[in-house]
Amino acid sequence: MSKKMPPTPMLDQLESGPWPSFVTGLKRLAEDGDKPSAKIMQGLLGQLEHSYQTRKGYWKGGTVGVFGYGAGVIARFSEQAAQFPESAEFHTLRIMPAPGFFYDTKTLRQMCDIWEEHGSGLIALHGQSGDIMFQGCRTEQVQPAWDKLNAMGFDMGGAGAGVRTAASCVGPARCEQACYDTLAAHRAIINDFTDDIHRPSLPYKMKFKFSGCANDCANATQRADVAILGTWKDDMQVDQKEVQAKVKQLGRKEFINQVIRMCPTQALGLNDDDTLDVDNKSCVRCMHCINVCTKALKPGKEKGICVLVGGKRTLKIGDLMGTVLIPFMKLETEEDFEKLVELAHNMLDFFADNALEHERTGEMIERIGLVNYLEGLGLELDVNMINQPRTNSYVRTDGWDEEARKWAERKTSAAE
Amino acid sequence: MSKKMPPTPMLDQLESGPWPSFVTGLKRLAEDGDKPSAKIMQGLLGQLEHSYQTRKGYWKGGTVGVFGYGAGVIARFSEQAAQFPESAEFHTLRIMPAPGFFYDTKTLRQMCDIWEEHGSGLIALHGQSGDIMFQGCRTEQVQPAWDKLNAMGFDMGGAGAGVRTAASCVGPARCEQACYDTLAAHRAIINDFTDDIHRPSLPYKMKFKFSGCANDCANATQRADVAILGTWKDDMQVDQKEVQAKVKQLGRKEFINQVIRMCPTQALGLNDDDTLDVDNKSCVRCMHCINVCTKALKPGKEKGICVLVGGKRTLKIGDLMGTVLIPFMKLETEEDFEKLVELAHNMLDFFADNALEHERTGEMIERIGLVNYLEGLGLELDVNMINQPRTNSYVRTDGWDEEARKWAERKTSAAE
Amino acid sequence: MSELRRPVECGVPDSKQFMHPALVRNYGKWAFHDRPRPGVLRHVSDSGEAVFTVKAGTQRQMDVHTIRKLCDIADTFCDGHVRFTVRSSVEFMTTDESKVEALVKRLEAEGFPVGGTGNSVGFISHTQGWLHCDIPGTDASGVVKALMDELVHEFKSEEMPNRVKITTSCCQINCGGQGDIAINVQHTKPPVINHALVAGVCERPAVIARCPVAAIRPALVDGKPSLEVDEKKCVCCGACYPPCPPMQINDPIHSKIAIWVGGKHSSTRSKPMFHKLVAAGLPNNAPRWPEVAEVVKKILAVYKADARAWERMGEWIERIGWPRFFELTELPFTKYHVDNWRGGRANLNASAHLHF
Amino acid sequence: MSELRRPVECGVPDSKQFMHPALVRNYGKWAFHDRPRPGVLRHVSDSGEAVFTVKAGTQRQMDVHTIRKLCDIADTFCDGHVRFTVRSSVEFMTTDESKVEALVKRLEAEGFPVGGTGNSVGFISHTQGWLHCDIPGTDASGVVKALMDELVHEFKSEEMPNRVKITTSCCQINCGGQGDIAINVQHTKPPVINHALVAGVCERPAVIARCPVAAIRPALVDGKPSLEVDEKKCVCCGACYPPCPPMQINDPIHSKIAIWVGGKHSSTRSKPMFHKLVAAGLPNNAPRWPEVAEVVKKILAVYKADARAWERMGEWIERIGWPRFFELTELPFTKYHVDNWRGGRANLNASAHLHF
Repeated sequence: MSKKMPPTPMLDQLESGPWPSFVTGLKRLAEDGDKPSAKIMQGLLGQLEHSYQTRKGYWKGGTVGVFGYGAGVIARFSEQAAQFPESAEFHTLRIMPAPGFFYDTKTLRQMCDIWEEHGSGLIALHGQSGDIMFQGCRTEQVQPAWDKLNAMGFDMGGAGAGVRTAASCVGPARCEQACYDTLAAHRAIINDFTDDIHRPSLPYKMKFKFSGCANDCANATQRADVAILGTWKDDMQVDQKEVQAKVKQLGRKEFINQVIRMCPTQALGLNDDDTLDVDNKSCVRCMHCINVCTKALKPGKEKGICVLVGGKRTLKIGDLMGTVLIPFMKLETEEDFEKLVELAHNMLDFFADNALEHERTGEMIERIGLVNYLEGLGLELDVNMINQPRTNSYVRTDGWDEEARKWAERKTSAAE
Repeated sequence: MSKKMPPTPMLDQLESGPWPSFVTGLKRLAEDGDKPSAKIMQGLLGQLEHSYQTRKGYWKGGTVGVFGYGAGVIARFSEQAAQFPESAEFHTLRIMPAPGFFYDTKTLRQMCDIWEEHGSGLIALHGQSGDIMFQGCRTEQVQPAWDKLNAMGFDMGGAGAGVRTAASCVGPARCEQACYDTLAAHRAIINDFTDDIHRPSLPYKMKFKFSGCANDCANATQRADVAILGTWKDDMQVDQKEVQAKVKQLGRKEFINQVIRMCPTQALGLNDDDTLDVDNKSCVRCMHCINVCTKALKPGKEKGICVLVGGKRTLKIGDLMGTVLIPFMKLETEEDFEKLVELAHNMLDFFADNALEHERTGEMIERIGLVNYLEGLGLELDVNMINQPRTNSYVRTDGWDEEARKWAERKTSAAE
Repeated sequence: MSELRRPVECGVPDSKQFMHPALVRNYGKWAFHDRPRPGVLRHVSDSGEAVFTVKAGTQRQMDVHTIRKLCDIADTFCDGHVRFTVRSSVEFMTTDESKVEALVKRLEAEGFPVGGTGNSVGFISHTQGWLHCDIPGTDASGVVKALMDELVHEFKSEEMPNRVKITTSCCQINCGGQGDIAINVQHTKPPVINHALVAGVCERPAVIARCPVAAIRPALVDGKPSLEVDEKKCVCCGACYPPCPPMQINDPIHSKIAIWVGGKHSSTRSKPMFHKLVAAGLPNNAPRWPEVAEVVKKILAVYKADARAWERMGEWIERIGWPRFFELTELPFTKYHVDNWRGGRANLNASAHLHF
Repeated sequence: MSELRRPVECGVPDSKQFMHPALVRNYGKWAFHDRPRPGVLRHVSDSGEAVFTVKAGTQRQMDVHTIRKLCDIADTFCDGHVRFTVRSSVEFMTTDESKVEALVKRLEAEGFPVGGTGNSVGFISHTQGWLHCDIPGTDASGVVKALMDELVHEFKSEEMPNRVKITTSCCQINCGGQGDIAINVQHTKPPVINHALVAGVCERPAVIARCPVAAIRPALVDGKPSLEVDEKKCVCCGACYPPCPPMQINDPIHSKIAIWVGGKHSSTRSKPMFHKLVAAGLPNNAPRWPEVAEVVKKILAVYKADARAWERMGEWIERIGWPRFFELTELPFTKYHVDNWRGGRANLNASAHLHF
């Protein structure tokens, strides 16, 4: 063991136990002979132990970047630099992985080599936003590390008040429930927004996430300003033979308990011959019965996406879930994808023009009202956008006839 | 037909059709020869027709009362007195009926005679608050009419900023679902609050309503500041033979649809032998399955009441439903009833002391917070009071340990 | 003038003195109930005794002759006992099953429709309107009579998925409360102020305090203290009119009727629900309000055809979804339906639950 | 110094170049999936081809040696392909069923627990904490390692009623988002202000604007422009700390840990739910946070024992009711649980639905 290793009695307690220990990993890096990464890690371990002892963090932000970009490097300078000089600068490079977090080992090994040479050797797979986090880099090593990563075909992720790195579920790559190509949509949007990712100039951050169905494996509903979720418009697909097999497997009472009784809109009935009676008009595409009966049930064939807007975390007005902005659109042809990208740009432009400083999209909509937001985007009002109509009579309705006329016109033109 | 009858072409259109016509009734009174009530009604018909023609009301309030009371007479003076002098004064006496709106014909006939002599002969059975509305009285006839009604053993109802007349469901008089004696509770409370009914001096009105179960036939939940609803604490009563008969009657699939699937907390399962599997811990006493299976299912035996507080209509902050204040208390012994009456007095006193002018109890609680209201009443916090705990971290919790200690103490003393 | 009499502050009388003896006998001892036919209930007590109740609709605003007619019937069939329901129906009780048919016939013959039990459309609860109220936008009694004429079949039969409670309110105070269908006045223009009268009639600070959107402020008009309304803020609710009659909110043209659906007081199955706006801008068209009747009948027809057994109006819509409700009823969906009152975000669809 | 290189603004790469060929072959053509055993998924395509996925937990914050170890395994078993999940598990895919057992063994032998599929407790999503964040109240990586050591059996088996997503957040920004269980820092004292630094470091109007309860106002302290906090209003959320580091919110004693339950992003069955506060005041007890672990384990044990198949944490509690949740978990219920934030009335029980 190198004599440079700081004593870490508290951190050492995190080495035992069955779960892989990040402390063991940090220590292994710190013991890596004369590599530059080892020195950084010795300092880092010392400071982290100090944090554990004092229950305080000791990093402050700052501005570090790469040539040509205004974001993507998270600068960290130690407030304890005198005590732990080796890790006085411990910046992170956010690098966007391929949608769905797919890698080949050649790529991963190359990234490891780069980071051992230019950084601390510590990589998070992945950050909460969906970035590869190359953690622990001295200021002068940021540009050379970036040059090599960029040369591999990877680009920098978002930070600050710009578009952020996106995340998507595994999608059609390995899931029969995906109602659209989440990976393609992810790439189509992000690669059209690189300028807004790399040169942030928005009121605050903006996030896109992509999930193939209502199971929302990408956690888009609350964690993205723009959540793109798969759904379908026609009837769900039912294989009644497989339904009967499932009833047999679970037993009738349990099938009723686990499937019929748990449908949120009571859209399922069990026929006396153990086949399923589906009320597709009441079905809300929630995926529950499909999750339970993976062989018997499937989304319909007329697949597409819905778009939710406004999800965010606590600050400032409290956590928000996204709410429906586009109940359904197809996402198959090139034109469909162009339409989606255009919508995303319109949403970003309106946000850039109308949000207050440090206000997320959801907060802006809360402030100006959904109706004004729709008008700003030129989108039509749809009943699927609401949980229920207003319950309170405090509204001035003297434009009712005009609005009713508009609705009738829309219905007529839709019917034509 | 008397020549005094005003032309009523619009009102006349409300005489046809299968439903009993109030217009026909008004006209019959107006045609009653030389009775004083006939004159009043001729004027009233004229003014009402005028309202129909112009789509405007023409009454203004004022102050008319009886000796010794500060409320109970709703004064109405016509703004069209010159045109319709006979009904220039058209006051209403609010008289409280027996709980459950029970009458014998002797009582009703006597009331009719009094009102023909002193009023217009028009009686509403009943007003929205639950009063007998003796409508249409000249100022100088108010006291004599009241003297006779009071002599019959009836008392005046509430109006203005006081306790109002109560209402109750039919209760144990004719319903197997009543979990407490609604009529007795109604009488116990109202007859202890006569001073607050007759001499209003509160910030605004206060209403009590009594329903024997969650079906809430008295519409207490939203229509009363204090809603007293029946419930039970032990397991519901099940007659499995009758359950099987019901399954047979409806058919298995329909029984699942109408009973199992509609339970709001999925507390019901259907066993393979067509008996019912009740998860009483999940049951919320909603009455649905009992309503469907009146012979097979019944509330439990440990019956009592829950008290909801704060129901009200739109003005000022929007309609409110009452929320749980007392999740359960027995209401059987004299002591139980005394406890309820005492609670009602405490609620009234706190409201009188703390509400703003024209603020209902629900609005006051919204303003000061439920926790402060409970502290003011000396009531313990109970988990049944909430739908769910807070979802937002904006709260200062530095008194947590102290509050946790209080809860532990309560639990210990409850266990002892 | 003789000395005035002090009131006997007796409160409400004991109900048992007025009750049918069979109810007194079986008070609190009922075993179950069922409904032999629409309009008739049978309650059976633990002792096995059965009481039959025949229920009929009334006009609520009754002349003494009508009340005496009901008394005659009660004397003939029910030993002089009768009761009324919260919704102004009249109920006749007897232990003699053989009397039921004759009682039903007699009521129908006298013009009282027998019904209102089980899953029927009950009588419409209503307020005083032009007949007696000092602030009414319409005449509740008339609206209700006109509607019940159209809905009488649904009162007399039990063909609805669950009971339907309809309410009316003559102003936005919503005296009628929550209903499966609520027919309420909705003003669409700010109050017209008679500035000459305000100072004399209105307690100005109290009026300002009543406004839910803080749109009223003190003003000097023609040298007199008065009040003025910020018309951009005003939601035309009429809250200022009762405390200040010179702020006239009622208007023969601009006071419209709005229809709300899905309100529910009971905690049966779902928790209590507020009613939701579905139609507005309907004319206040006395004496028979045909436009209102048309919307109400359409909603009822769709509910009757589409809802499942035991679904109340609001529960049915929650299952089929609001998109389908507007589709089936052919009512327009507008920006006014989108809640923008405090906490209105809760009424947006924060999920991927979609109805197509 | 040489000229700086312009970045190649390439965005995200195409995933297919990195994918296992069987995934590329069957892209969008999957028929169904099942789970042969915990930690292993089988996806079958329309063509009948099956792909087996073996899933294992990682420490997320990985040293290059660990990553290379994973690469070695991928080279041996999966033709050099590997992917990660949103929750930092690693997934190895192969079409060769015979390799599955050996792959599982190898992963376990190398210290990567195989699991995280189906109704298991997944890896805890977390943030940077003391290791890298500039405002952390605790160390997410440490909390997560300590907890996963305790929960590893639940990761490796599928014994939960439904999947359990646990999240952590080192401050009240709630970076971890909603979770079935969320372990979040909850500050309990207002910020301690270093008035000498405020004017130099903080954009004062922006800081004032950040406060959710308008508790911050400008002040002159010792003749210097600074900010002061109305401590009666302050909810100790720490929103002012990131834009103004001299307003120190972190405190070794008074920055506590709170536990929230029942959050859910998915629209499966119920609509998405926010997590609800259940416990607070837990000490920030590095390095192993035993008090936090105890509460989390208790909640999980009760959920596991009491919930029905497919009920997520929040859905289970909605069925059994919050009274029973507090009873079963033996957690105290206090006034702090009662929502008093805007719109908090919606979290009161406005019904006669009661749980006993």
